[in-house]
Amino acid sequence: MAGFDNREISMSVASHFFAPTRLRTASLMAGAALALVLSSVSVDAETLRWARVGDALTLDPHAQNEGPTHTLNHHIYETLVGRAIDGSLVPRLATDWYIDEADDTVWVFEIRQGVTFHEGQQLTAEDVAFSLDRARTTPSGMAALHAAVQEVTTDGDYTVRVRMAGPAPLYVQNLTNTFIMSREWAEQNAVETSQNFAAGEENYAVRNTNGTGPYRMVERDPEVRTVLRVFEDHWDDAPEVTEIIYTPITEAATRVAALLSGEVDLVQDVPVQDIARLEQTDGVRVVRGPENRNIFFSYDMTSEQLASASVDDNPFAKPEVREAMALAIDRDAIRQVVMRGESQPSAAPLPPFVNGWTEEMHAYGAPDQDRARALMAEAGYESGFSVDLHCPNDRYLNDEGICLALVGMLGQIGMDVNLVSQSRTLHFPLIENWETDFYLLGWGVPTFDSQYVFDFLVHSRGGAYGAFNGSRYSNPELDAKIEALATMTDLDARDALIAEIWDEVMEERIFLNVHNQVLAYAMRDGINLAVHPENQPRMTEVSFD
Amino acid sequence: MLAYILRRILQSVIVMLVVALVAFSLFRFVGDPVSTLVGQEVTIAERETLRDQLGLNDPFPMQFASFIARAAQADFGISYRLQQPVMELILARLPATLELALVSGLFAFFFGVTLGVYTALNRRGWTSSAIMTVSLIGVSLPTFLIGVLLIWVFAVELQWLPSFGRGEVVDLGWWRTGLLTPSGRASLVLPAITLGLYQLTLIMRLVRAEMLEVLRADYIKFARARGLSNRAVHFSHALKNTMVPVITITGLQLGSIIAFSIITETVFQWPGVGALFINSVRTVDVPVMAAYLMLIALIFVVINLIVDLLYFAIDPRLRIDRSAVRH
Amino acid sequence: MPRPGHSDAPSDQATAPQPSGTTQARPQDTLRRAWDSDLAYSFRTSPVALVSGVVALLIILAAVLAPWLAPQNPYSTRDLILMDGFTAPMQPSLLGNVYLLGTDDQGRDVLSAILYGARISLFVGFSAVLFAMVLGITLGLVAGYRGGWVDGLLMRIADVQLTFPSILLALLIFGIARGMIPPAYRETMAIWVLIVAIGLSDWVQYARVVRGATMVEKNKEYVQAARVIGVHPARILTRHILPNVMGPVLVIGTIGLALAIIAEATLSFLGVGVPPTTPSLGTLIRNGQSYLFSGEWWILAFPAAALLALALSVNLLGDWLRDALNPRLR
Amino acid sequence: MTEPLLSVRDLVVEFPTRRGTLRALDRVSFDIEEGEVLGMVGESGAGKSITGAAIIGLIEPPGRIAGGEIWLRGERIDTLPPERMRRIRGKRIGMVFQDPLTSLNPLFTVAEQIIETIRTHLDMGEREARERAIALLDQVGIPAARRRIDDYPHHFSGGMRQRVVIALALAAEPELVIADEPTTALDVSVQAQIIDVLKEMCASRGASVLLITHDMGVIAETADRVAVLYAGRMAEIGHVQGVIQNAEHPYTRGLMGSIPTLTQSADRLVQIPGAMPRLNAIPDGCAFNPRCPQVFNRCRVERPELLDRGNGRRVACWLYDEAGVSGPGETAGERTGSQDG
Repeated sequence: MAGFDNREISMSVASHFFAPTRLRTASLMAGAALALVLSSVSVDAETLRWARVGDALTLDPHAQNEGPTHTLNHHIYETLVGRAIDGSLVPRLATDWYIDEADDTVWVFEIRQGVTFHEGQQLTAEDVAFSLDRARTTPSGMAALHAAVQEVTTDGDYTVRVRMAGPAPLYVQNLTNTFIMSREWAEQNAVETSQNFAAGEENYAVRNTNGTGPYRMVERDPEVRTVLRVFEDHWDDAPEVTEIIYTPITEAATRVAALLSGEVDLVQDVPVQDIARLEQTDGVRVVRGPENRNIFFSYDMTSEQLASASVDDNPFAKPEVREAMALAIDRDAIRQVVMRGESQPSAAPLPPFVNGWTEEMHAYGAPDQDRARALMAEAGYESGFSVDLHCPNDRYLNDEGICLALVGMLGQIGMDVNLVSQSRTLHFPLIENWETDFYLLGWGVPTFDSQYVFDFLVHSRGGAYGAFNGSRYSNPELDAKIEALATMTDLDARDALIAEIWDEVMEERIFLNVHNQVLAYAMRDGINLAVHPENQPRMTEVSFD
Repeated sequence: MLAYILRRILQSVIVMLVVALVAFSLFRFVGDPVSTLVGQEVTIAERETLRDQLGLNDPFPMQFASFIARAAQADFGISYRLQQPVMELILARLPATLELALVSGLFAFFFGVTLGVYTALNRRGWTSSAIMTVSLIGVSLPTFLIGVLLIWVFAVELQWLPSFGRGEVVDLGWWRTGLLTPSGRASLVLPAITLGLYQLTLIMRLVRAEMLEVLRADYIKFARARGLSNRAVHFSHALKNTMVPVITITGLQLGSIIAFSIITETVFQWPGVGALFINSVRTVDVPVMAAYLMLIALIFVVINLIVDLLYFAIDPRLRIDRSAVRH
Repeated sequence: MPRPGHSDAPSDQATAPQPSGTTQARPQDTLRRAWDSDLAYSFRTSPVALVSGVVALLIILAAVLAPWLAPQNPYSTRDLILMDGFTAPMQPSLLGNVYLLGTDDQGRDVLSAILYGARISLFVGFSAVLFAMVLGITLGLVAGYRGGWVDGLLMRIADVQLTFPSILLALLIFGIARGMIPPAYRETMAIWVLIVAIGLSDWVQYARVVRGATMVEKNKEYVQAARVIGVHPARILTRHILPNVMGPVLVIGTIGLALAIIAEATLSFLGVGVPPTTPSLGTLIRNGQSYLFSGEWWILAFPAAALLALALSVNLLGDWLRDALNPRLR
Repeated sequence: MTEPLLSVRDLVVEFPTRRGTLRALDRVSFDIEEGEVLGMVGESGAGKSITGAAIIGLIEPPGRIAGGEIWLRGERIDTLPPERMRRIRGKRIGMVFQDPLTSLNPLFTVAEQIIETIRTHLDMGEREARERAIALLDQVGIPAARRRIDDYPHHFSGGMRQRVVIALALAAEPELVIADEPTTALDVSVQAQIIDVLKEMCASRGASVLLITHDMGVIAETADRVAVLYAGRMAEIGHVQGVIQNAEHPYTRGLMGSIPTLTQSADRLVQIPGAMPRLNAIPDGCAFNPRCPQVFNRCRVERPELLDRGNGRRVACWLYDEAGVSGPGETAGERTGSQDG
């Protein structure tokens, strides 16, 4: 959901400092690796029929900051930098990027030469500057990611300079979903700004595209069928897949049926319960991989009272209760039964590949109901209490199932939990508006750094901080430390501080983490595609045996 | 007759207005559009201006009036979700739904009438009893389950028919049809059956009941007494009289077929207005919901009129028996 | 469905002698008379009616007695053992427990879930039918008896009503209810919303039938007479007219019950049904169908079978009733 | 004596019901001569209409002819295969039903219905049939037949419709017309006209008529002979004048109450107490005995057969059994005697 992802990223701008050199080497290495992969592709015509649960909301590259939308647009448009499977940054339209030695508030991007748009225009710094400006001006959905940008200027045909409000070493991390369009084309079709609802009319870019990406859009019937064909003049090596037929299929059963009956080649959102069966089906293979997303519960541990509780104090405020819940949850059971083994149980609310993750925080003990009941008694709830649990039923893998499971487990220790599961469109506002006592949330870390988690979930709410801190947790010292992270230059010290903060967070039990979500793609035999940590697979990376 | 039609048209307008009111009130009841429109970082002030722009701050009657005015011009604004003109979205998907509804309607009508007549004529035969009993299964299982089972058997296990979508489509002007391509026709089979089964049972029982009634009528006895052949009696006299109410009700069914396609379209990922609607319900895309309701109402009203005219056509007595509209 | 052998007895033909009601049973043995009555006779002699009657009765009994019959209370989350999830029928689970019909994804005993589910489905079904009946009959009587503009108005409303097929109406009511009911109460309200939604979309049939019959009856001498001697209309309606329309109403009701049960299932498929923590048959099926391809057939098969058995038997009963009473209605 | 056009012998019609079988007709015998009009009277449920239905072979199942024979011009017709019988219907035996409003299919024009009938039975082309149809309507007294023939039934008044029905019944020149209560559903003012039309049409074609009615008045004016049915049994049969002047069966006498003629004095307007028994509760002996003013023991035990009273009059009543109080043997004799009467 759009608004949501907005918020995920919007904070990473005013962020801490990486040495540019380190960035560059990293990117170059990854670039080399990528080149290696691509060089090994054959070039016979191949059509790939690709099905997933939903469609891109729009093809306007800047209107919506939403996963499925970006996933499709990544095939038509291109960004300055891309993110590799391992999460590292790789060159795309920018061959190189660095912070100006002279002025650490300025980012410099070297633009790739000889890149042409689908309609033939040559890519120049002008187009990049225009696109960045378009992306950062409302009503663009990407604006938040560029909030710190003050001015975008060009320096010759192939250099772009972006002036920030202050040092913003992580800014480049925000560019992995900001697409570059042709200024000329945009002006011709009066789409200098992205979609504007209030204007009450559709803009040309919603259904028409002109990118530099590896595929051209040849047919688009929203929510029905989108056909992409390979763009011959693309700057990079030609992908094996020469035609993509993208069809959203909402019903899980139908989606799986389509693959089983050979009507589609690739299903991106595989219902976990069907993975086993699909693996056994000959002609079908399933690939898995951890997603950059953790699923956890959190609760109002601060208010005097709970809106939905049967008791007139706040049980979640009591450490014993939070510990009891931690002892009651059986992560392995959830993994085994609800997730069919398709998850990485963890006590830590962040994925392993995010900076700050440690084995210790990951580890979780076996459930101990007797101890849990004892703790409930200590806290003064021998007879238990009842409370509402809010849960989305259409956002994460088996989200409702996970909640039901927890309801059962908490039931065992005397908590009578009333489950309210509803569409994400209704669920997330509850957290934003502090209207829920107890809720399920999934969190991705697009910057691959712990600070992003702290900013949104731990820092007390206010200003740019704590938008999704539904626990109402507020700890000035911790807030100070979190804010400190942004300006620290000594990485070791920074990592130490991160660890320190994590210790506190885990100690306080702000989160009742369930697991790190695992993605599975199912495809026809002979197709090779790895799971993308942000669930944004690129068909350019598909290879056929 | 003219007067009658005028009266009906007037009634239709009233019906449309009522539906319009319901559709419009959706905007008020179902969540706050603004919050679904914009992201978190949009300030209160910005939200307010957006409200004004969307006219959400005007008094209710004013909003309703402008809603009607725009609706009259088939302008329902932009879909919150797909950011396209709602009417365009609906028109683009209408052919799919209409083709589905029509085909399953014909399927239901043809088999319904045939089986109905058969079971009426030899109502003591065990085959009739079997047909009558089996037909009830069609109404004793939820549509979506029947759909999923059909997919399982014919698409997954047997791999005879496609499990989703419309197959290859051909554009005739703005009308996108799947009837002209083999794959399009193949794709139509399962959804059409799923959607038609319920109506089939309904029509069949209706025809049977009507037929039995008619066969008891004096003019049938008299026809026999005149020595007319059974064929003449059954298929000329009895059937024609049977069809009068049947056509009325079947016609009205077409309206609910279109509505029920919501389920079928969801199960078969059929790109029609039904699927569009349910997706809109899930994501609170109010403009689409409102437009859809108006559309259904319009279709129903039109069908209603046509049926009445049809009634004029077949029933020389011009006796419009509204109570024949048992639904 | 097979028609009771005698149902075409001369009673249908004006010319033929009337066999019915010929038993001059003495008042005291009303039971015997009931047994002798045409209805009871045709029931006794119609195998289909008998079988479906028994089946329906069994299911209803099982549902009512669920708390005593069910091995487990599927609503009490304390009793759920997640680790027992996806246990096949009659197979020992990971924890060694054996379930007659297996367990679902929550480790819920399918048999218990069905029993309790049928309970909810039937509750929704009956309540919805009752709601529709009361509404429909009342409006029908009023429309038919008063006539004039009242009648006109009510029948127009009925027309508008028909504009909204049940499913759509239900979705609408849900949409609106969701907007108006605070989140905390949504789950608890859901079932009532469901009942109102289904009931509202069904009242027209009753109204139409009752109205028609009322119009006929009200001109009969005895009603006129009652009027003349100043009997209160309400009394006339209930005492004199209502009994005459009970037959048709009963038939609509029976078939309406089946429809309501199916509607409930459909709505929960569309995601506007009862909450997952208190599953109805519909919710169970919706949940089960996602395991159609994953091999846990029992999660779908048994609830579906139960629903089919219930709806089918009720439908067959309705059919039989329709033929036995041979009312003029579709 | 010449062979009768129609001869019904010991006709028995039964309706099996769950409470045993009902005898709607019980050993009814009568003849209809060439060109003769036989009236048939009796209360509703006495079996008049069923007699008509039986003759034309249209008894609704599960009712069935359980015994006896029906002869049309020496051909036995009650056992004919359905298809053969169908060709006799309309062609040789025409029928006029009680209610003209419901006897005509509302969705077909009069022309369509007549022409269809004509062409079913006579080898004629469309146009020829149409001309004939117009002629028929003309004869039955439909004004401007040529114009109105293409109207739908609902365009005609009740009386006019019955005329159309008559035209239909006679469309194929049948030898026998069964008129089942042809006037009861009609407005009194037109009843006489319809009867006249029926009479003329049949007379002019020499067709015989079985006129079924409960209205003795109509019988008196129309019929040559009259048969009185009671509870599915023949009570009395004879020439109309005879029967009216001096009815012999007590039930017939009672019936006479329904003909208003000057010759009668008040005391003859007998009212019969009680009602005809239900068919499943017919008393032993004479079906009429519970209501009979002159009942005596024998009536309660023995069923009276038709006794020949001379000049075509036959009565089923023990009052006229010369043997008086007789034993079973004699009655058996009576029975056999009475049959070949």
